Amino acid sequence: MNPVTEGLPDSFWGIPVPGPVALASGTCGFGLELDAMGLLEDVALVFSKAVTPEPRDGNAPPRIHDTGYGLLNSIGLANPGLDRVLSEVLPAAAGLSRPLVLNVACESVSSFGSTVAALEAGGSHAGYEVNVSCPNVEAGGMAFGVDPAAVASVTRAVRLETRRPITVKLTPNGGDMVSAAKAAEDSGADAVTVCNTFLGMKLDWRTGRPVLARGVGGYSSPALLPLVVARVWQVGRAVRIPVIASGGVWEPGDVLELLAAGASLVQVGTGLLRRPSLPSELAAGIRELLCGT
Amino acid sequence: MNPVTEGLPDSFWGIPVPGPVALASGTCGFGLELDAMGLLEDVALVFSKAVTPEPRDGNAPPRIHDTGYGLLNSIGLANPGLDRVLSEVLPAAAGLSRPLVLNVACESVSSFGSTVAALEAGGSHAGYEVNVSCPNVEAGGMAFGVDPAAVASVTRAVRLETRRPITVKLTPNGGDMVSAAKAAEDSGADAVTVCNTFLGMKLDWRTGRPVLARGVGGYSSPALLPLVVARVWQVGRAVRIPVIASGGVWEPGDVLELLAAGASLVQVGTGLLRRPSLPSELAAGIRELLCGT
Amino acid sequence: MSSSGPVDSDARVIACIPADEGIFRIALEAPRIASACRPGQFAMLEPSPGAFPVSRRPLTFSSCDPEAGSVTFLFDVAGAGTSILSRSVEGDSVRILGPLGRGWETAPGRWLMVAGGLGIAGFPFLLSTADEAVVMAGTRTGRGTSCCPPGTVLATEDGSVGMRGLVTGLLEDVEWDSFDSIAVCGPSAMMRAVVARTPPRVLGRVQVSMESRMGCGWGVCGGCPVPSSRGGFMSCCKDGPVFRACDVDWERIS
Amino acid sequence: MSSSGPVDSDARVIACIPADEGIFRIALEAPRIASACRPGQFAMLEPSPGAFPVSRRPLTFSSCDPEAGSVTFLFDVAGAGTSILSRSVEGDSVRILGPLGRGWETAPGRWLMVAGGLGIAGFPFLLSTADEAVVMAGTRTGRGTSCCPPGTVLATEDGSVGMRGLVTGLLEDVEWDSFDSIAVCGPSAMMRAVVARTPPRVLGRVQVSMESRMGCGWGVCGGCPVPSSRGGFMSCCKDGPVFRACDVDWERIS
Ligand SMILES: Cc1cc2nc3c(=O)[nH]c(=O)nc-3n(C[C@H](O)[C@H](O)[C@H](O)COP(=O)(O)OP(=O)(O)OC[C@H]3O[C@@H](n4cnc5c(N)ncnc54)[C@H](O)[C@@H]3O)c2cc1C
Ligand SMILES: Cc1cc2nc3c(=O)[nH]c(=O)nc-3n(C[C@H](O)[C@H](O)[C@H](O)COP(=O)(O)OP(=O)(O)OC[C@H]3O[C@@H](n4cnc5c(N)ncnc54)[C@H](O)[C@@H]3O)c2cc1C
Ligand SMILES: Cc1cc2nc3c(=O)[nH]c(=O)nc-3n(C[C@H](O)[C@H](O)[C@H](O)COP(=O)(O)O)c2cc1C
Ligand SMILES: Cc1cc2nc3c(=O)[nH]c(=O)nc-3n(C[C@H](O)[C@H](O)[C@H](O)COP(=O)(O)O)c2cc1C
Ligand code: FES
Ligand code: FES
Repeated sequence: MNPVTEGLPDSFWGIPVPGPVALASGTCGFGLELDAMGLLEDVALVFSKAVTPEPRDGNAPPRIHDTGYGLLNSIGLANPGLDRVLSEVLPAAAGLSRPLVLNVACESVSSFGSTVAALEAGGSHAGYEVNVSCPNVEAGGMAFGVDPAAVASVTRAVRLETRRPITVKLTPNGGDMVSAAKAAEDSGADAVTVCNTFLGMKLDWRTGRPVLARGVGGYSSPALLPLVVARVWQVGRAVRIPVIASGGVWEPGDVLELLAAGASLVQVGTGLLRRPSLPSELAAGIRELLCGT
Repeated sequence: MNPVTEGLPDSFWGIPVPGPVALASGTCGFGLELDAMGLLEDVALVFSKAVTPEPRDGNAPPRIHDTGYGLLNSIGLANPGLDRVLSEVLPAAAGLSRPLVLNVACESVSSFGSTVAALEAGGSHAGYEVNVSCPNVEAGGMAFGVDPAAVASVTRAVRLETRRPITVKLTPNGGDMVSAAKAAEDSGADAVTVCNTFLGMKLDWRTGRPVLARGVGGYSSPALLPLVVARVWQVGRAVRIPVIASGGVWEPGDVLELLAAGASLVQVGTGLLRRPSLPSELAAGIRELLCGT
Repeated sequence: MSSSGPVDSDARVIACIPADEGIFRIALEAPRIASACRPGQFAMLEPSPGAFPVSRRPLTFSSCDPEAGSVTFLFDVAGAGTSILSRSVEGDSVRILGPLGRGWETAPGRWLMVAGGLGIAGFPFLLSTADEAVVMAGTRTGRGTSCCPPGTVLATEDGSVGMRGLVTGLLEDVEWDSFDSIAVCGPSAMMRAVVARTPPRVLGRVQVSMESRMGCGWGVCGGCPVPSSRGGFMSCCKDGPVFRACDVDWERIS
Repeated sequence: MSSSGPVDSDARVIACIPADEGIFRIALEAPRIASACRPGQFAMLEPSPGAFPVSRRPLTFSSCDPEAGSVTFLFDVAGAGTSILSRSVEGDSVRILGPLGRGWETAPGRWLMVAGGLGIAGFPFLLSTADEAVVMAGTRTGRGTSCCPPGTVLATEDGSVGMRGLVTGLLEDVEWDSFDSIAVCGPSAMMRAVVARTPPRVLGRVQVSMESRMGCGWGVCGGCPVPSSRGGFMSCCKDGPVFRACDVDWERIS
């Protein structure tokens, strides 16, 4: 059975969606900019920039480097922090034309719990994306994601605080993603996001120094799509909860390939940074491709 | 200090080398084809196709797919096996104009030991590359590489059988590469190879089927260079033995970047498949780049 | 007319011609952008219809003709992206997102505009809105001089054109108080030097156009931090690229 | 002259012209290759001077002029690589590695050559070395007919040219024993069907040119297995692409 030619999903987590394309965390803010441009129409869900308990300035610049074949980023979860998200951002996002999923990143298990508990008061968001895979921070981030036991603890801590659906965003940078996905499923996750950026680095050989201030960064590129397809495929056969694909999507066929690999929803990140109109272009392209079958 | 502008290495493991470029395992056979074309001149070392205890037919076709941005392979360690390597290949390779390092892949720790013991009788090869990172086999391969304890056992087993230098070829597909590298170092390795192909997959969404017969494969691409640079950098700071970089090299600057990241030798694989003359082109390009500094 | 947020569209290349050694001027047909953009704002141009390079390149509007529906940019061939752009020919299509960011706070009165290198690119547009202005520009070798508006006071490091020395040398005789607004655009080190030389009493009139690598240009990636004098960072693409000089923490500018 | 291993070099494009709908003929200046290549051998062509696509594409020599130092290829635009190749123009440079592989075992006497689709591409070269030959070709719609050597007996699935039906239909009246050598080239399923229809007594005279994805083309990657009737695999690029039909395990050909 081929899920793709059988028809595209029209809902996710019980939420009606116009198609399978969602916006990846950290590449769309809280959706407000795109909504102002009228570009959320074809978007399934908006995954917010990571929210952390405290405000974070982020890493020292330079934080972005385009290697030509891909983007290295070292943002470091820059965000206004829980309080201002509650007082300023969520009220502003209340009128968003598509549902918002809050991406949450913390440095300890208990802080994951308390941050989500605080956000529960906040508004009408559709759910949470538990970020245990950020490659750009010293504490937390992918240090959790590489360890299935830590993934389980974090997932349970969040699960205890909310009845909204949660997805756990896994890391490709070590450990065993299939075990981590199963740990998330067993601990009450409603989906897993596969995956986050790949650890990468560029050095200037003339100086011997990294181009990003922090040295390593998270790397994304359309050339990484096969790595994401493999991981979605492997995780998809190991869990029964939906898989949200994240990584390498550039063209309509990429979305269909990830769906065929087992994804229920497909995020776009780096491609969106380049083309805010990408979700609409993908929606149109997908319609065209499927007409031809 | 920048190793690159200080001058390139002129020896490795005590072997004089014309430059830092070596040939990656599985992309140059045993060096005979290139030698016949007169193209080994600028090559530091030839890393052979994996040798396994028994002959292996390899995986079912298709085994190769060019995604456009990279190559997926699922060769499955096809090789004539230990006996014929000893009786036919090594004698033929005795006259090779550059030193040969034998890449060895086995399914158990003891078999690694006995295979190397048998090869010790074989010839004039310069050393071994212990392959614990093949993504294209069910048993052995990267199943060892993701587990530092298994890496240690395999390394010790090989170390016991030979005084020739050995490098352990690590996997980027799970586990913790830095711990694996330390395990190899502590168990007597003379270098580590960072790394092997990345697990990847391509599906045809129209049929829902993978394009490779085995489903997943090993993915290589010049767009993966930043992933390899990051891993060379991290491993290089954690071990004192030399790091042999393997992955993503296409242009002269790529070689210098990997040296700047901490590599002592740089393998070319997929780029070599495309251009058998790549090592000479890189050597010329490197000379040109360094003249300009 | 009121500006209504950036527009992402394919624009026809009207012309792309060398303006000086390694410098190109590209004119694009982009009516909606032309009628909305303000001096100091910028656009993100996609250097290739293929996938690579993966991100767009920010360029400041150099001039704008709302009637003709066209905008122009002046750019250095700095690397892969601008090199692809420079090979555009009439009739090609270039994807462009704009106008983006906050431009110069335009104000009546007399302007001093100080440029370093291709920081001059945006001044023709700003000049077109100014009552009266003095323009000063410094370059290393005189490359780019031909892109400066007529009457620009010049300095070159090699002395080939104008005064020998840095652009800050030109500022020594400036009657600061005669200017109502001061606009500075160029490499960070040059802007820091200019700001350092400005008498504190006029610092409030100084605006600077900051540069940063940009991942998106439309305010969502967090890739373009500019250190704020109040601590933390501002976003170059959304809070800037033009800032009041006193809002920038120059100590944290490398 | 003796063949001395493959040569990797940049070849000048003499011409690249459409030969039929979606089919191109490219002529390259490659003197060393032209003087060494044999019918049935192939070359690996690099579709782009950039990094992508990452591997070369195999094409069979369609003709060869050692005096002029040129070789030609006939190819279908099948995907990205051949599409890039098809946009080559006179004077471009294409990197080419060849000659590669084992060609047809040429022998005196009468040949039967059976092609499916663009399997016809290499037959002009083989014909030029044959004393006497009958050529048969089958296509789906007649596309490619204009690439067939004069006198080719044709079959089309839609009946637009020649006999309606598959090329195997043409074989029904063949006097098998009148041929000393039989060459078959086309899609695997077509070759299997032809081999299945060949009377066992002449099977030893049948050679087939196999297709496989190729990672390198020069024998080192293990990416081009052809199932052997003795078990295991042969390598398409080194042991082939031309094989004796009885050396191939047709049951394991998909
Ligand atoms: C708001 C803004 C407006 C700009 N306006 C103009 C303009 O009008 N004319 C013009 O010539 N240039 C302008 N620039 C700079 C221009 O964006 C860069 O030169 C361009 O992005 C380089 O791209 P590339 O692919 O050619 O070079 P790359 O290969 O990406 O880089 C070449 C060199 O430029 C540096 N660089 C890359 N991106 C930037 C960047 N965003 N800012 C500063 N340095 C960078 C790199 O470190 C490298 O040393 C502007 C930058 C900003 C942020
Ligand atoms: C020894 C040999 C000689 C050949 N000679 C000719 C020739 O003279 N003329 C000609 O038109 N074609 C020939 N081919 C086939 C040709 O190599 C492929 O059509 C070409 O590689 C496709 O490349 P692409 O990038 O355009 O298409 P891709 O995008 O790579 O693929 C398009 C389609 O072609 C299939 N394909 C890709 N590579 C191969 C391959 N190596 N063999 C079979 N199918 C493939 C893919 O599965 C896909 O369905 C030959 C193949 C071999 C092995
Ligand atoms: C600039 C940038 C910032 C990102 N910030 C976050 C973040 O805050 N939280 C998170 O979970 N992922 C973050 N990501 C990862 C993306 O959400 C996405 O998983 C990844 O980029 C792969 O998708 P892509 O290939 O489509 O970009 C970020 C990615 C980029 C490029
Ligand atoms: C076709 C192919 C076959 C390979 N076979 C082997 C192998 O037998 N043993 C091994 O250790 N690595 C093998 N590799 C991995 C390469 O040696 C190399 O580590 C990897 O391809 C990354 O380098 P590259 O990006 O330059 O190709 C193979 C790679 C390819 C592409
Ligand atoms: S460039 Fe993305 S936020 Fe400014
Ligand atoms: S294509 Fe590489 S061995 Fe045949």
